[in-house]
Amino acid sequence: IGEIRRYLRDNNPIRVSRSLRDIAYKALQVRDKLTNENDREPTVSEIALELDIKREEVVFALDAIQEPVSLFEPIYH
Amino acid sequence: MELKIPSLSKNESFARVTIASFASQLDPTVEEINDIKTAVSEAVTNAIIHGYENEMGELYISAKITANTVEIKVKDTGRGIEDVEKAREPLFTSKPELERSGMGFTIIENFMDEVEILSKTGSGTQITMRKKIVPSTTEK
Amino acid sequence: MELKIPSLSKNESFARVTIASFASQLDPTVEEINDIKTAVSEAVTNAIIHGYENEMGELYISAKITANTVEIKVKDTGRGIEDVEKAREPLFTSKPELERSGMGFTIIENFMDEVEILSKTGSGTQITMRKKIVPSTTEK
Ligand SMILES: Nc1ncnc2c1ncn2[C@@H]1O[C@H](COP(=O)(O)OP(=O)(O)O)[C@@H](O)[C@H]1O
Ligand SMILES: Nc1ncnc2c1ncn2[C@@H]1O[C@H](COP(=O)(O)OP(=O)(O)O)[C@@H](O)[C@H]1O
Ligand SMILES: [Mg+2]
Ligand SMILES: [Mg+2]
Repeated sequence: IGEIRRYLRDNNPIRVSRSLRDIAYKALQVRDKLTNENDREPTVSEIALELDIKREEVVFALDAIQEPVSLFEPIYH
Repeated sequence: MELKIPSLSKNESFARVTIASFASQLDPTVEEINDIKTAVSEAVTNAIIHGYENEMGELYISAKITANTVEIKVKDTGRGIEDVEKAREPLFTSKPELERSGMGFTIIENFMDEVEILSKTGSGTQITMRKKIVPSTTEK
Repeated sequence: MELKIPSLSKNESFARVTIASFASQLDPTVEEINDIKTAVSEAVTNAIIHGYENEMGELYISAKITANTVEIKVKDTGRGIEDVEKAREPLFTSKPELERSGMGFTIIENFMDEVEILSKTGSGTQITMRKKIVPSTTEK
């Protein structure tokens, strides 16, 4: 098993697209956690601090899981 | 900061996230970041489809921070807007055939605190938008 | 894309992440993107501390993609490099007092496929670096 895993890892390295999505899901979890703890929405820096990455990285990662910014429909109702 | 990119629709997401990332030094919430992204996205999309009508052109996007406010400019040197007053009206679109909602400017005005539109037919359009980021008060 | 930003050290991480995000349209691996980030970071830091010696100036960063290769330029209009050959040597630093390692250019050369340095004393420095991103074979 270890050998297969190593084979897969060596021959199928993690793509940035995948890793950004992973970071984004973690960021959303942290956001929920901090919202509950502090009773307010955390700032991007607070999320970055918790994940030990730069706040710019948080912004870029979250964009990777965002549906195309949708015009109109979801906003007004 | 100043950013110059070709008016390709694939550059729209790069532009919006770059500006949002720059604005993140004011320490906004994710929601405030999303407001900024949406506004930039609408302005950039307008420049691409109305300003340059999908022909190649350059987009000039700049952002600066003063105190708690981020100011963002999105500029094109495309066809310009004939009647800015009318363009700002909710539901007004000059391209109904593209199923445009005519709500772009209305959305920008809702998500940002101040919006200025400078435009000249044949020369281009510049949108200036400002948003104040309210610092989190309950900290410490 | 072209980006112009003030030579402040707080802009270093913004520049690094922005260029990485631009390069990510080639769908690089995490390792490849980290190489690019490190190279940009070294070049930008050099421009700030050697080019402008921490005085205010402008950084010009551009990036473009041709086939599978990303080309990145980092330019300053600062003091320039007297002897480029020497500057490229491992461990050479003109600022040992700042505990610089002298390894910036060596790192850039190791992490990127091609590196060109153009510099003129009194006018500034431009670093051009290229990296080929190996396309994914195992995924469709
Ligand atoms: N950058 C621009 N260049 C030229 N015309 C523009 C530009 N931005 C907006 N307009 C004009 O303003 C109108 C309203 O814009 P908007 O509210 O975003 O609605 P929509 O994009 O759905 O048409 C557009 O239909 C177009 O005629
Ligand atoms: N943008 C620049 N402007 C002026 N001089 C530079 C620039 N970049 C590098 N140099 C010169 O090249 C030398 C080597 O750079 P580098 O390998 O990054 O080492 P370090 O930054 O640790 O000194 C520097 O010490 C400096 O003298
Ligand atoms: Mg619109
Ligand atoms: Mg260096």
